[in-house]
Amino acid sequence: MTYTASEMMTIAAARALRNDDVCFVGIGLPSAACNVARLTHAPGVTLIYESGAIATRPRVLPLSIGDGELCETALTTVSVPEMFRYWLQGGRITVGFLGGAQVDRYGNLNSTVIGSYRRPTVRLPGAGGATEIAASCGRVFIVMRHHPRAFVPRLDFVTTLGHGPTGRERRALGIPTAGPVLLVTDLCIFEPDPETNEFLVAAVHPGVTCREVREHTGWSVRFAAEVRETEPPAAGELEVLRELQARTARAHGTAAAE
Amino acid sequence: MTYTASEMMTIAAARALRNDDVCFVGIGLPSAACNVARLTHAPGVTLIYESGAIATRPRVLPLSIGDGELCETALTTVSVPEMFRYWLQGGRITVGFLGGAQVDRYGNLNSTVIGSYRRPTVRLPGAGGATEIAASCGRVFIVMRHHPRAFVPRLDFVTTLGHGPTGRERRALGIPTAGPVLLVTDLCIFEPDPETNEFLVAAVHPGVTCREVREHTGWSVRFAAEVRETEPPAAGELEVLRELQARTARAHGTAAAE
Amino acid sequence: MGSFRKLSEAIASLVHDGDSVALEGFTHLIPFAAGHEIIRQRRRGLTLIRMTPDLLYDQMIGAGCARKLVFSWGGNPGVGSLHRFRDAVEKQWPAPLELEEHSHAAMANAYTAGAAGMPCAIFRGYQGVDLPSVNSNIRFLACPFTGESLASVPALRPDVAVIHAQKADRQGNVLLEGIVGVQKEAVLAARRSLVTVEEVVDDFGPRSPNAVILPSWVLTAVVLAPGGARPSYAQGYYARDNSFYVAWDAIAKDRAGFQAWIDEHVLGRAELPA
Amino acid sequence: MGSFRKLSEAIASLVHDGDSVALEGFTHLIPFAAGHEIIRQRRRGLTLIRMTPDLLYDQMIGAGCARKLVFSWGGNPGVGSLHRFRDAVEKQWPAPLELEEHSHAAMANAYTAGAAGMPCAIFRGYQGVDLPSVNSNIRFLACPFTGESLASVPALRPDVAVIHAQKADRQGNVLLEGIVGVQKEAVLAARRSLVTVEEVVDDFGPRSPNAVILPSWVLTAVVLAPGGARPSYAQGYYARDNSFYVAWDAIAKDRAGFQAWIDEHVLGRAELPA
Repeated sequence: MTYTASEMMTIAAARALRNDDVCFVGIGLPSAACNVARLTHAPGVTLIYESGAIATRPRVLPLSIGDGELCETALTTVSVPEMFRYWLQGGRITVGFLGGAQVDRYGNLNSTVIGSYRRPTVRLPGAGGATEIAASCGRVFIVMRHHPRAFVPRLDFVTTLGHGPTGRERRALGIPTAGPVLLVTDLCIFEPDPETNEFLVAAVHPGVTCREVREHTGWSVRFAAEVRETEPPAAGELEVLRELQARTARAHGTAAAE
Repeated sequence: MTYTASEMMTIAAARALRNDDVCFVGIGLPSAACNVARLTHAPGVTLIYESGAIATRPRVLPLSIGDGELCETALTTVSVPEMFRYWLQGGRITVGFLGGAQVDRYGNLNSTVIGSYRRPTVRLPGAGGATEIAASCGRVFIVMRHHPRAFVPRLDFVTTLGHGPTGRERRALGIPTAGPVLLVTDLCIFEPDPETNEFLVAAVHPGVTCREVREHTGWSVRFAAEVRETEPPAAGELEVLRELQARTARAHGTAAAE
Repeated sequence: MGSFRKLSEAIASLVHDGDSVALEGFTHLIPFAAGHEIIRQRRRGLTLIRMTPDLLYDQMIGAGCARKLVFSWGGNPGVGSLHRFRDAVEKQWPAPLELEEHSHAAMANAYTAGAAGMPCAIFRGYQGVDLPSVNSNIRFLACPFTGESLASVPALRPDVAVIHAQKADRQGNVLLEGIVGVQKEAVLAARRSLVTVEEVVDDFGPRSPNAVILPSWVLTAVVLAPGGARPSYAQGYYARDNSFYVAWDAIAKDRAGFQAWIDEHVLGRAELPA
Repeated sequence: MGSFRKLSEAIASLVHDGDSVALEGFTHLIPFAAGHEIIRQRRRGLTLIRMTPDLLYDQMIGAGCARKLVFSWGGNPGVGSLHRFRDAVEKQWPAPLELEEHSHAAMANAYTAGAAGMPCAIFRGYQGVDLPSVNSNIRFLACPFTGESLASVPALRPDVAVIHAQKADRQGNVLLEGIVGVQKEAVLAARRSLVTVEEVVDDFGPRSPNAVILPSWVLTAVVLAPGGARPSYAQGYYARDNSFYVAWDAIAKDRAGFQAWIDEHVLGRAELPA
């Protein structure tokens, strides 16, 4: 079965979820990945959206983090302050999915501005829940399209702390959670070096060369001692993802999360 | 119509409530007074119990502040943390009713211990909601049976701040609410001197002498320039109170709040 | 005591030039009808407060109502940029827009503190990031028991909170349910409040004893405004118009297109009939 | 993940000598059955935490389970004293009882802080009163924005929280409603938690989208214990046995009467049949 790079990325992210994970789900690709996981190998995974929906089981992918579908299929829905206080800060979420406009080699993220804060070239949406998701979730998965303008040696603005500008700041601050443990792109999978916390390429997707990865990364990318090839999407995985997107398209008139 | 000193006390307290008051109601006499007010001159009064019941309209007096009757007849019921944070501390309550084992001339209250804190002669229940009720409600009504051991020159323990040990501390602390503006007993009604905040006898109940008030007060009690006689309970007031208590007795097998 | 009014009268008496205004709603129950009336009444110099300024604030900013924005995420959910917000920040059109920028956790805690009558909130956050260096309303203090450094932000106390809800009863009590966001906190934190509702019922009838209800005496005004949350949604009444959210991207992309849309769909219309 | 167990097994595995234990319930849904099982298993040296220690804690203190009490109001609601609590404090019988005493507002905030993973809570309270002079867990700090002095207490983080609720579903999720007190906060603040329920249903069915539900994965154990809140009550199941609260005054007044009651009604009985 043929598949797109986007499908590979979504499925690779989905696979990283465990059956007993409790995920804080963002919109778009993370939402697709989490729901694919739930509909394949991890039926017990608990999905939580920052709008307050707890243990939700949407039949289609939401366009926003607060679509009615989320509340209708949730175990219960709490207020937003309760979500951030009792559930996120309370340490009950095992995985947070994040993305951004820029990521660096230590998993720090920028979703605030391109250029200077006071005079930005591009004003981005801002932090949203990301700052505290990165601090409070047990581990953080980053999912982003691979592009040299997004994979940068130095962020224009640190919206969200990964392992810190030199890879050591998170630990020094005494933050007890693991931080970014995975970075999935449409080309490859990064995992942090256990010593330095630098993201190393751990696996490349089928048909992708190390050179392509290098060319798409704005920093001088390093590879793990043994680089695996990502297992290609199984027919079952692709089917589940495509059916989810087709249901979503019928419901919204848009794919919502390719 | 004849009436008891307790009935006079309850009805005098009930009269102090206004139709637009929002009352934080304690158990026993305050509960009776608030519900009499609601069933007579103040049908619009809003009753709030610290258990979380908002705008409740119990048909019988609750034995505890958390009886099912309160929740069943409430507009809604919130959690106890929400009650203390958003509703009490949030400044939405106009009147708090308090009592205690000891009161002094400035309306400070003790409901913690008789004797020393570490080696008490009598261990009382403690603060409960009183400390913050006294600080956060617009004004405080104190209702207590008149007895020299309860109306003392100096408290064994300050559980709840009235106007402070010398009548000036509340103001000095910058607490913006009025504090105790009324002290109703089975003998008389006290109101604070606007200058010194000392409780002066403003009215004596019918048939009570100033000498009796003096003998029942542990401090050298002072009287207002003109001491009124309390209007005796009207037939309608007595009827409402007695019907409420009869309904309560039938429901609980006890008067709950005479 | 919340009293029933016409929308135009309620906005005229509650929202003044220069006020700080929170029109809240977390994707669900966004008070579009009330926001459009603010645009029609040409309020100026507002400080707009909201966790997720979306299309409504994009419209209000583009229409020139705002002087300042207090926010934590300014995008079109699931779609992309808010072009009017970006134009104001990047090019000062139609006017410069001062920003006070937070994270969601900070805003949620700040509303909670406002509702609870506190001067500030504390939480665990803002560690190792750049927002504290561009926002002097983010400070740190030490836990008096453990010494841990905790983030603190001032309580939000808007002059006016505006929300949309499902139902009011004849007494002016208001019930909302579903994704309730920070609306209760915004109303309780504000000096004045306005709630638009889908319908007015005699009585809420059988319901959860713990239903989210705002008593009439914490509200300033209640307005019947069926459909008042469109193109967002009201659970139990109508669904989110996702296609409009997608279409907004093109409408708002350039100034002329935006102006034409506002002229036709907001300024050229009277308030929704009650 | 909460799993269904027998009450005796759940208490045996969750509650150990010396633990800090919060059996919460604000008049409603007090977990008497679970507390009685703790007495039967003769736990010792417990730190009992509760806003309103009422009859259940009077029984546990009189039975010798407690070393310390963290509380804010220790009376028999609407009746008077808790004689076993008083005997322990006034005469050290059956053992001395260390007190950590707070106001309701402080306890409620401390549970909230525990649920929210914070080291402490801040609130406006304890001004001009004597409790801070006898409790070193009450401190004051300055608001970093206004300088106002605010009260602070450490978060409550019990080793075990025990509550009673109306329903569990087959997955072990728990629903409670009515006067919900601080039970949700107590469970979320605790390291381990035990919930006894009136009934187990296949599915909660139609309900408020904002119902108070604790998901199975925040609970350690769920136990079917119909009537497990008696003589307190379970809204929708049975009413408060007010006459027992009144009768308790005489039962607990002297040590012998209390002992006889505990022997007959607690120690002499097996757990409620499930």
